[in-house]
Amino acid sequence: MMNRILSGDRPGSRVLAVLLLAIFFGLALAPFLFPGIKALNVAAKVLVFVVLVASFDLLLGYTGIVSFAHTMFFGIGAYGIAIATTRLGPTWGALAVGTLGALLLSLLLSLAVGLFSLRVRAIFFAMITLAVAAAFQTLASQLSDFTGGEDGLTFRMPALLSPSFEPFEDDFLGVTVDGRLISYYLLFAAATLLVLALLRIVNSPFGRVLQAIRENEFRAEAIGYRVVVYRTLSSVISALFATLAGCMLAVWLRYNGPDTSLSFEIMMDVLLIVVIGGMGTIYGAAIGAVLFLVAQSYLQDLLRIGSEATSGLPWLAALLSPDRWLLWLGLLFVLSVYYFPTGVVGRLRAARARPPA
Amino acid sequence: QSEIRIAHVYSKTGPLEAYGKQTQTGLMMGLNYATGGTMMVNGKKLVVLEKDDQGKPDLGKSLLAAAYSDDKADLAVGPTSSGVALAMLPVAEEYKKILLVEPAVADSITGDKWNKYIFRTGRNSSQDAISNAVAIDKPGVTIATLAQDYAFGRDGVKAFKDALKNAKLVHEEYLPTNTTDFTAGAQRLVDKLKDQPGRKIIWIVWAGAGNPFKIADMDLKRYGIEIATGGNILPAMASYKNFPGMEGATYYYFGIPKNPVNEAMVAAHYREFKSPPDFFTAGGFSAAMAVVTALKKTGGDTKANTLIKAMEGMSFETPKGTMTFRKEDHQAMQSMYHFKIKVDPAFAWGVPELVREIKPEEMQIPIRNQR
Amino acid sequence: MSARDLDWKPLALVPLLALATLPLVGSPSTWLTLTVAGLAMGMIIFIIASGLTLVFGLMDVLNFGHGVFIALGAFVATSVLGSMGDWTGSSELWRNLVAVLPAMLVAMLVAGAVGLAFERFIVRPVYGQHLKQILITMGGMIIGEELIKVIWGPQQIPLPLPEGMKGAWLLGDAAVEKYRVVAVLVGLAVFALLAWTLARTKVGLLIRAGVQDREMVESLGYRIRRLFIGVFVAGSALAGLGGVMWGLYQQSVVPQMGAQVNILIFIVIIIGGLGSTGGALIGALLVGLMANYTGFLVPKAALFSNIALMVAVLLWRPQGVYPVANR
Amino acid sequence: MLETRDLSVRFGGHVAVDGVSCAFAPGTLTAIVGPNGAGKTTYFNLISGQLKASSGQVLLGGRDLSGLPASTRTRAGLGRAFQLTNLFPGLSVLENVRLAVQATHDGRHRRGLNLWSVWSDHRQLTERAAAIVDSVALAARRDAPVSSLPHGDQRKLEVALLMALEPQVYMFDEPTAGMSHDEAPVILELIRKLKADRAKTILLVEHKMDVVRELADRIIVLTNGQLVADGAPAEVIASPVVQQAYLGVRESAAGEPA
Amino acid sequence: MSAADLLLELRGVHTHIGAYHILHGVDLAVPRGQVTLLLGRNGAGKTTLLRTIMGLWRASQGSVQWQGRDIARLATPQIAQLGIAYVPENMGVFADLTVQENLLLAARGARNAQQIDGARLAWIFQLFPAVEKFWHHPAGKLSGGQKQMVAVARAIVEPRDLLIVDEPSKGLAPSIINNMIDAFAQLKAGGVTILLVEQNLNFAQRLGDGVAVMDNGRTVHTGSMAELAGDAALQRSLLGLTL
Ligand SMILES: Nc1ncnc2c1ncn2[C@@H]1O[C@H](COP(=O)(O)OP(=O)(O)OP(=O)(O)O)[C@@H](O)[C@H]1O
Ligand SMILES: Nc1ncnc2c1ncn2[C@@H]1O[C@H](COP(=O)(O)OP(=O)(O)OP(=O)(O)O)[C@@H](O)[C@H]1O
Ligand SMILES: [Mg+2]
Ligand SMILES: [Mg+2]
Repeated sequence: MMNRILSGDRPGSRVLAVLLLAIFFGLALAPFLFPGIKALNVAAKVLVFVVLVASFDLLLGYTGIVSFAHTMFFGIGAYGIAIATTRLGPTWGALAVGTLGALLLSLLLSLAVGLFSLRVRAIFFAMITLAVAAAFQTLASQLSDFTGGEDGLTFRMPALLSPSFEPFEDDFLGVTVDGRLISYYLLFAAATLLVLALLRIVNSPFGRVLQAIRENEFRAEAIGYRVVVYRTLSSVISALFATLAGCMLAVWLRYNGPDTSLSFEIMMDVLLIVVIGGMGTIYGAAIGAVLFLVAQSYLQDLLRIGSEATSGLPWLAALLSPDRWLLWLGLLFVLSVYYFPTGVVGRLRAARARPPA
Repeated sequence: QSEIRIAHVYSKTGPLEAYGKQTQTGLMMGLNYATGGTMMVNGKKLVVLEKDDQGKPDLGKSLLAAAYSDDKADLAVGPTSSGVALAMLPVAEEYKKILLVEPAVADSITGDKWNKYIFRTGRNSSQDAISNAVAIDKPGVTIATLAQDYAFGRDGVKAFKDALKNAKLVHEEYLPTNTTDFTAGAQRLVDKLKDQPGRKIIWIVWAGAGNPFKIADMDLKRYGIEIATGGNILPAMASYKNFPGMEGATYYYFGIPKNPVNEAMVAAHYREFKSPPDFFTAGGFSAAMAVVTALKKTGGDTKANTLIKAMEGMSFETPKGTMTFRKEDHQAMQSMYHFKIKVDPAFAWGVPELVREIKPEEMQIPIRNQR
Repeated sequence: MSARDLDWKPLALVPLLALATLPLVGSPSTWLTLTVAGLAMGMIIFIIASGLTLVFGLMDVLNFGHGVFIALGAFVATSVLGSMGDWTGSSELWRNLVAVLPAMLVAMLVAGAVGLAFERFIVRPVYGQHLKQILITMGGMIIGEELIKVIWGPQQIPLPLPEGMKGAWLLGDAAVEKYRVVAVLVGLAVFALLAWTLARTKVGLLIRAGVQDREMVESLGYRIRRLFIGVFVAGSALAGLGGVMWGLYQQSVVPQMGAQVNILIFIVIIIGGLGSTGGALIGALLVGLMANYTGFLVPKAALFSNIALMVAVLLWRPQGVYPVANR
Repeated sequence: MLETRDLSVRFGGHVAVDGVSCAFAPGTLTAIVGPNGAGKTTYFNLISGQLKASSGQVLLGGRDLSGLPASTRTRAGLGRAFQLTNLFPGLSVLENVRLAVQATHDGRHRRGLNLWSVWSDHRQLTERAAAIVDSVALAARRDAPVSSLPHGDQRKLEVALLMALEPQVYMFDEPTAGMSHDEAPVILELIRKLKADRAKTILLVEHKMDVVRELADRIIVLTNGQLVADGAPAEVIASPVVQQAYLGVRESAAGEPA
Repeated sequence: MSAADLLLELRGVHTHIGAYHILHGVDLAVPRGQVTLLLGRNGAGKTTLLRTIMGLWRASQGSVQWQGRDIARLATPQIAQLGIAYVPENMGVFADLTVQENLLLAARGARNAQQIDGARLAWIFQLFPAVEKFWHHPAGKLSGGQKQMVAVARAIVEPRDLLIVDEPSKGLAPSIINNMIDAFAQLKAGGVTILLVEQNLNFAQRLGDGVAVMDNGRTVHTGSMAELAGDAALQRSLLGLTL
């Protein structure tokens, strides 16, 4: 049964299985385990990023396409919801229109990008997507009548999902049941389903062909797989999942702007999460997202403690200042490449697979 | 409850780090000054919680929510960027707590995105633009504008244009925000201006990367074209040294306002940092003055409705003289300063000398919110 | 590529673009101003991109941290020039040069030295692995930027142009900024030096071979590691020089300035073709011209002119105009 | 029946395959020989679609395959192994073969376009792949990643992939190069078995004349891209073109450097 | 044979690749001025051994002696500079570079193509006509056999003391194999020592002086070529065939 849900892709390491279970239940019970708005926001962001990163993993880890335009689709999803609810009001219909419209746009764009990827070599493609993503971000801030420009859009959700909706008088297990909680569980359900779907896709015959293409595109073509078709399909699917992640983000934040969903910074975060978690594993997305987002969200708090503790040493204190949190994030980038070349998942699986010396 | 908790959400890091830090400095100095060094109002201690929005709207939004809810902040001050501010406005409404906006400038904060929990001590774009218009608006003057091609630039130019009464505006040039080479834009401006009679001015409103003042290197003088612009932080005014005599209107320069509050702030700042306070320091200071004045008025009561009642129409002293929260949209009405640049080797920047204080009454700042 | 079979088509691109826009612009003096400014801008872009032709084009290191050396060079220049107020304040050009030359040298030295450490700790573990290069050099970039903030502070620092380089010379009705002329001279010097070194020595060949099969180059008896370090350091030093030029052009520096030019210089290298100094020069000139022409004719489109240019060139030559390295 | 009509390709000024017309009947093994650089591999590339022909046609069973991409030609029944090993280095031996098996069978997995079923459910694919791995004597290495295989084993896997495709036309490009003397016979035995199946067309590029002599039903000779001889093995080997240009029956040896 | 006559000597060499133990104590002696053949079935460890000599894998135990000096810890470039030329199994041809540039890199003394020893080049052109024919072409475009010729040409473009070649004959037409045998014979006559891995026993037999047979990461037999060639039983037991 479990095996079927996971599409036969077992974690392949006991530690990993325990970790995944902990993450799953931690997220499922987050509102009860970790009280407070901040914690809930972090948990929700993890849910969104798990989907986003897993969708990117399909592209990068399984198909071997390096694209910097992934946040473009994420942004399209978020803008889809944002624009639709701004224009049509906070209704379920608007959510549906926004999601479908965004999916359609992503489909077309990813088709174009995917086809282009075959025309130029890999690094060039990566650099082109980088430029395209930057241009798209600028475009989004230029079309301010539509997108709210640099300032972005703030919008409302249908009553059921807005924070002011409180159906019950009493708290449930010490937590107020309100629209925010309902939104959280909507996100949770969506994330679970989407990740399982991705897991299924990468473990299908299709997924195996993608891996073959990653390994040796030329030979994949020679044994009868039309590489164009597979690559394009993979681009499209991953773009669609990213779009859905964008929709999730918008539902949760009730705000969207170019920096929120389109920035290069998010792209780098996604890349880093894939690598920390372990490329080509899907599970890595979950592990990486939790590790990274928790670190990112609480790094400044941690540094504050550190810099207070070292206030006697001005130089160290300056480096540990919470204002310099990015320095430590940068270090995280470097160290993760050093120490997790195959990601957490790869590490754990290798530990398991290594023959006793 | 013996504490009053004030959350200051600002860009402690990120592209606006330098600005945000000035605000924080000003805010703390202001609170100190307003409470006579006690940090107490009506027996309650003022506690400032710093929150770093990193210039990201989504982050600012969740930080504000966390501040109001997890940290039980009574009111909030900030943020640095307009985008963050706009994302934060609904949070104040949701939690029914005051958000005192400083220094984000977008008109829509006190315009169509406004709600009754929003106050602003910072100047808005219209105030900036209109004061500049008032400063250079003379009969016989021909003006062309140079602005960034996005909402901020276009709004600024529009407000500026609407405020012009006498001068003739012949061209609006908008360039991409990331422009580095201004030759093409300058050439277009020159083509439009050079054959005009009388005084010719290019009015620049620009924020961020790129240095539009480079257009002066194309030897605009030979066509008799001048450059005008508003004030800025001190490092940015270094390039003003190239434009002795340049006119414009600014929000604040430490040498301009003559009042006890400003003198106290400048003195305190020199004492602490060996340097004069800057643009945003004054803003933070003003915000602190507004907060303390309001709290004193309510006797330390932090209930939002009480505070709103106290603050609407409230006047308070700031380094820029007296400000008044306009009842309609809670925007602080304040003086602006018409300046002329003088080059003084003692300063690393072009020194703006006061030509004239533009009083709030002289500027018709439109009310843009629907109440 | 030897003189024997010099491929002239890309060379013709620059004058062609210039001539094609003449009727569109209309006024010859305006056109001249735009063209000269564009070419000079191209030269500045070439200088900041020149280091990347070595690091990315030849060594195949996708160095997203390249920009940090640009910023570093510029910040070092603020410190050096800041302490030489007398020389920069003078309106005699030679006195200005006496100030600017050491600033350039120190900037190159510092950037080169930091490049040495960067190679050792950031790049060395990831030769040949693009994805990891992207990540780790991004990390390096962030760290570098933050360290710049720790040392110089987060705020913008003015870097005023020396007096003698301010203003413009007039060519009829057209104005040519003096600084841009200086930039052209520096750019030509950098170009000549790079082109000569790569053409006259085995360095370029060895690097290209080393990228393809490092073990084989070592088996032939070359210490490829040292060579890679040397070239990386040279690339970083050139970036430092580029930073000085860019900072002086902008007349102010911010810690983010490196990140701001990152995409631009990658575009230049791609247009030029990997590993080609001449290609990078052509790419940079095209970018500079294109920005000015579109900026004048259709300012809205100026934003996308670089990308359009890159896509157009790649459709014509999918490897860039003068690919040397075949990757 | 595989046929090429006037097949040519030029690279710049160099004509690598020059108007080769030739038909290959099922049930025969044709050896293609010729000096290095004669155009043998290029000829294969043109037939299997790795290269686009400058002119000429490739027909399989009367169907014109010219201009179709390699994958389509493979699905139409053209299979080939590569001279320079060309595998999926990060995947295991079994997975390599399975991918090839999957590429041919229609069944439930629809040649990899099935996004929703679970790969490991297609048991018969695995079984078939395992059998092929066994047949090239790689069973012991089944789960090893290909990148860790010694060169000779990679050559065997190269052949295994071709076997897995079960095409109508088998093209072997020096299948035993780099294989040791107790391993090569395994591969040659496989080829011999294929020959017994009268429906298959087999093309073999090989420099080892003993192998050619033993296996071939027919030899064609390419030099400088042109078909210069075609006929029964004994006859062709004895011909002066082959003796001189190819086998290098020489007058004098090259001199030593100063 | 006295130690002084040995150019290269390996004693008890163990090599690990990652977690795998590949060589289990190999002994090998390469006498000066002779052709030593390394035989063995696929996966025996021949390539691993050559790479260990070149320092491309590190011996975890044992010694590699070059004229009595231990070189097991030297870096690859230093080992090469002792006077060793290496032709790897995958040929190691730089696909992007022209044939000329490939050879130029091997000519350590030359800064440009004109400075490569002309007479030697003429000799190479005669042995391997394709090298001359495709002099200005990217080596990656060559046919399999032509690449093999470039790889060997590169190893002999300048004189070296020791030539290590991993399966040079694979993919070569018989006439070129003859040329290569001639070339090696001439080099040997000129005093060059050669260590050769070869599957083509015809080739091996015509060149070899000494023979070492490997299996499972060990040397299982050493002796002279003549001895092996004359003993069919030994051949069968070691190599699974008769010559
Ligand atoms: N893509 C290409 N571009 C330019 N020339 C090529 C290309 N491919 C092959 N050639 C040339 O075509 C000729 C034929 O090469 P091919 O690989 O077909 O030879 P071959 O007969 O298989 O030789 P070998 O026995 O050495 O494998 C060679 O001279 C080669 O240099
Ligand atoms: N990179 C590697 N990782 C793991 N194992 C390896 C690696 N390279 C080689 N091996 C193993 O080392 C053993 C010896 O390989 P080697 O390549 O030395 O054999 P060989 O004698 O040269 O064979 P061949 O004649 O096929 O070239 C083999 O079992 C092989 O699987
Ligand atoms: Mg061939
Ligand atoms: Mg081997």
